[in-house]
Amino acid sequence: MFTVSELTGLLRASIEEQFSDIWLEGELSNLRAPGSGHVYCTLKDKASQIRAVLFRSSAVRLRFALQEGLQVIVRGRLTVYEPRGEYQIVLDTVEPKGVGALQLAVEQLKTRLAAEGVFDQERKRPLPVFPRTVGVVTSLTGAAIRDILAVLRRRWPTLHILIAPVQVQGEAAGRQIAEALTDLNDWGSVDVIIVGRGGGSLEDLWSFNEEIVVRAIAASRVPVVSAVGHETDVTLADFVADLRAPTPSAAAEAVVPVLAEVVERLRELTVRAGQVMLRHCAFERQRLEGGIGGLTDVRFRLQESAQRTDDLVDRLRELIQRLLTGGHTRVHEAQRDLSGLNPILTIKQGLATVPQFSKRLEGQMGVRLAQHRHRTHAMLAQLNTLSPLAILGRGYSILHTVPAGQIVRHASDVEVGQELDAQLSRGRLSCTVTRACDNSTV
Amino acid sequence: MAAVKFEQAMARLEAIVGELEKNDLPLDESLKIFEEGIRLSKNCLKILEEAEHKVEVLVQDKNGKKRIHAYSSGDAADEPSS
Amino acid sequence: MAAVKFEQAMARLEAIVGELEKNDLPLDESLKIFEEGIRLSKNCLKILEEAEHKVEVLVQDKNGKKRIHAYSSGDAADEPSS
Amino acid sequence: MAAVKFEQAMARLEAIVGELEKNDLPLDESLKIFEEGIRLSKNCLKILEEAEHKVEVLVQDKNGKKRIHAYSSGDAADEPSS
Amino acid sequence: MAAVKFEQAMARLEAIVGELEKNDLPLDESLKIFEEGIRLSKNCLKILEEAEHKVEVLVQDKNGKKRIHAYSSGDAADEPSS
Amino acid sequence: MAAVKFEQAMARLEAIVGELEKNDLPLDESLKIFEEGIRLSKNCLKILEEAEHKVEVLVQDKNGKKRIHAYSSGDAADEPSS
Amino acid sequence: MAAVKFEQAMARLEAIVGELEKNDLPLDESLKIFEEGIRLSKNCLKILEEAEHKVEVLVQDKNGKKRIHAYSSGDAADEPSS
Repeated sequence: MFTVSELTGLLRASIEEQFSDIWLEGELSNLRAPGSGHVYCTLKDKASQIRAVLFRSSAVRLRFALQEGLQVIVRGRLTVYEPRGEYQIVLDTVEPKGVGALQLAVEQLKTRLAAEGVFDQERKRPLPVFPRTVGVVTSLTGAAIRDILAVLRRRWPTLHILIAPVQVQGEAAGRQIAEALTDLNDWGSVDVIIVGRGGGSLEDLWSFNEEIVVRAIAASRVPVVSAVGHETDVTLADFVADLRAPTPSAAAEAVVPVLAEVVERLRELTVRAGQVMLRHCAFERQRLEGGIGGLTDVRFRLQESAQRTDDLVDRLRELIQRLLTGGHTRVHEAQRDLSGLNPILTIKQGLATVPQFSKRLEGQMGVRLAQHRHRTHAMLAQLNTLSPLAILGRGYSILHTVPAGQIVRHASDVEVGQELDAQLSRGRLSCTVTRACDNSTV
Repeated sequence: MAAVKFEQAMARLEAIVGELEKNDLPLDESLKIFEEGIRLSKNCLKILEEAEHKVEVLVQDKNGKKRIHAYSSGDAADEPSS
Repeated sequence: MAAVKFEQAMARLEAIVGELEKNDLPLDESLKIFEEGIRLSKNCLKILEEAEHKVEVLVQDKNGKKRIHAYSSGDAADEPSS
Repeated sequence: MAAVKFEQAMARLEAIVGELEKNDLPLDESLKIFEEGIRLSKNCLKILEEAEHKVEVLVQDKNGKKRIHAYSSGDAADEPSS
Repeated sequence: MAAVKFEQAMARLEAIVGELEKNDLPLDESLKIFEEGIRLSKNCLKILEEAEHKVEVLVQDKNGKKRIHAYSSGDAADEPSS
Repeated sequence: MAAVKFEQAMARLEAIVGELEKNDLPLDESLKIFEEGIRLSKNCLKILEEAEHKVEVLVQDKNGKKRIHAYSSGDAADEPSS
Repeated sequence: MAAVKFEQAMARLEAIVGELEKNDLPLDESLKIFEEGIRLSKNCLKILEEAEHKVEVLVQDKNGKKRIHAYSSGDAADEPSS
């Protein structure tokens, strides 16, 4: 017969001897972490469960946090907690099942920080386009620094580079990186920081998954470019950084443009601006010249107007000339008609006719006078043949008294002394009566 | 005398010639009308001469005559028309 | 005398010539109308001459004449116009 | 004389020609209107000449003429502009 | 004189030409409007000359001219720019 | 003068040219706006020349150009690093 | 700070060139921003010229004080060891 204590002591010795180092797989539950720092929990599977305790000294070595329901593979020894007579496994190491502990730790940290919003896209700041000073947080001995320097130098030969040298692996690495980030921030003139190292195992890259580093990057006022490992390696630093570069060289390329290109761009912009301005001026000048050309068309208009005026004057002159010529023609026609109707013809006719009339007058008058003269002479001749004085030719004479002229027929008709006139055949005689014989017969 | 009409004188003269031809007048009568006839005929001649003279004077009026000749020569057409 | 119308004068002159040619006028009458005829012919001539002269003067007016000839020959355009 | 309207004068002149052509006017009348016609034709010519002279003076005004020629020869642009 | 609007003067001048072309005005009227027309045409030409002179002066303004001509001949680029 | 906005001046100048080309303004109006146009065009030319000069001066700045060339010639790597 | 200024300057310059190339600014505006652009490009060049290539290392001395010294490839020793 044992006492409880004896039996319990025996069981404990037996269990501890038999199960001094065992591996056990199970699901964590009933996690309790009281103030002592020891962690108490239960490991269970579908049918059974076992109490487990992780003493503080072991607990602090855990890289990941213990969680309810986590499938774990543990190593430890069985013992019996005598006061309660319960057996339990005292855990030495706890590993998550399926993934490595580190990986889980990273996942857990990532989840936690993500919940805090540390990785939020909105927190990310744009990189300066033209940094003057680039801070580099990396190891001076790695290939990373050489790559970074070479790329930066090539791209931007006048760049100021400030290196904050750190260990990039090992216990101290995380803290150094965090401090370096703070230092570069505090330095003041740094425009962008590259933080990184060359590639390696998860373990090698561990410091870039450390919370202190992630938080330092998140807290950096200067934009941070992460360049950890190679393209496939992703750390929390990469998640929190403002830009994740796949390699240090890529980071260097990401933080500075190529100076020659910038200078070229400047030159190009200047040239383009100048060209645009010159084109603008040329365009305006052409426009202006067009305007000036359009303006000087006024001269053509003036010339046209002058020509029009001249044409009108020519027409005026033609018209007045035609009018005057027409007047002349009319006057000349009238004059020609007039000269055809000159009364001179009538006058000439008259001048010809009148002398004919006067000639006829004269002729008739001459004839008439000649007739009369002829008649008169004929009468005179006839008279002469009948002249009583014809007898005188035969010797008779006729005595006439003087002055009475009485023919003396009788001697008694006269007295002696009386003068008588004797009419002879030719001539006359004056006689004086000397005697008178009154003798009637001879 | 010119007042004696030529035709009357001529008629008287013819009458005188008739009287004389009848030859039955006494000499003195004959002589008388013969003388009258002579006188008349002279008067007639005188009238005629005066008439001729007058005609001559009228016709020979210098201006008139000259022109009459100039124009009557029938060359009016050769004259300048104006 | 120029007051005597030319046409009337000419008609009278022609009548006178006719009268004279009819030969039945006494001498003094003949003489009288002859004288009238001569006078008329002179008047007519005078009228005609005056008319002729007038026409001549009108037509021969130096400027006038020159122009009438110049223009009637159809070359007015070649003349200096003033 | 220039106060006589050309057209009135011409109308009268042509009426005179018509009158004369009818040829039934007595000589003195003919002469009178012929004279008037001649005078009218001279007046008309005078009016026309005065008109021509005026036209000439107006058109040949030195400045005016020169300019008209200068412009009408189409080389205005070569002219000095003042 | 330049106060007479060119267009009014030209319109009147054309109206005058039209009037003369209708050819139904008496000579003195024609002459009167011809004179007016000639006067108008001289005024018009004067206005045009003044305008041309102004244009020339404006365009030939020393600095201005050189440039305007230089540019309008298309070799602006060879000019010194200031 | 440069205070006049170039575009406003150009717009006005073009409006003037348009007006002138429509050719329905009275001569004096045309002349007036022509004068304005010439003045505007001179102003515009002045502005434009000043602008061109400025652009030229700015673009041809010697120092700037030299350095730009030094960097842009792509041999930055050969430069001494300090 | 200078980096920000440079970047702003470049951005502004790009914007200016873009503005200028849109070609819808009035001349004076264009000129103004062109001038600004040229000034910016010169400033940028000046900034670029003034920059010097420097590689430095930030270290903490024994007393915990931060200091910098020029980088040389043998600086690995300065790396904090713990």
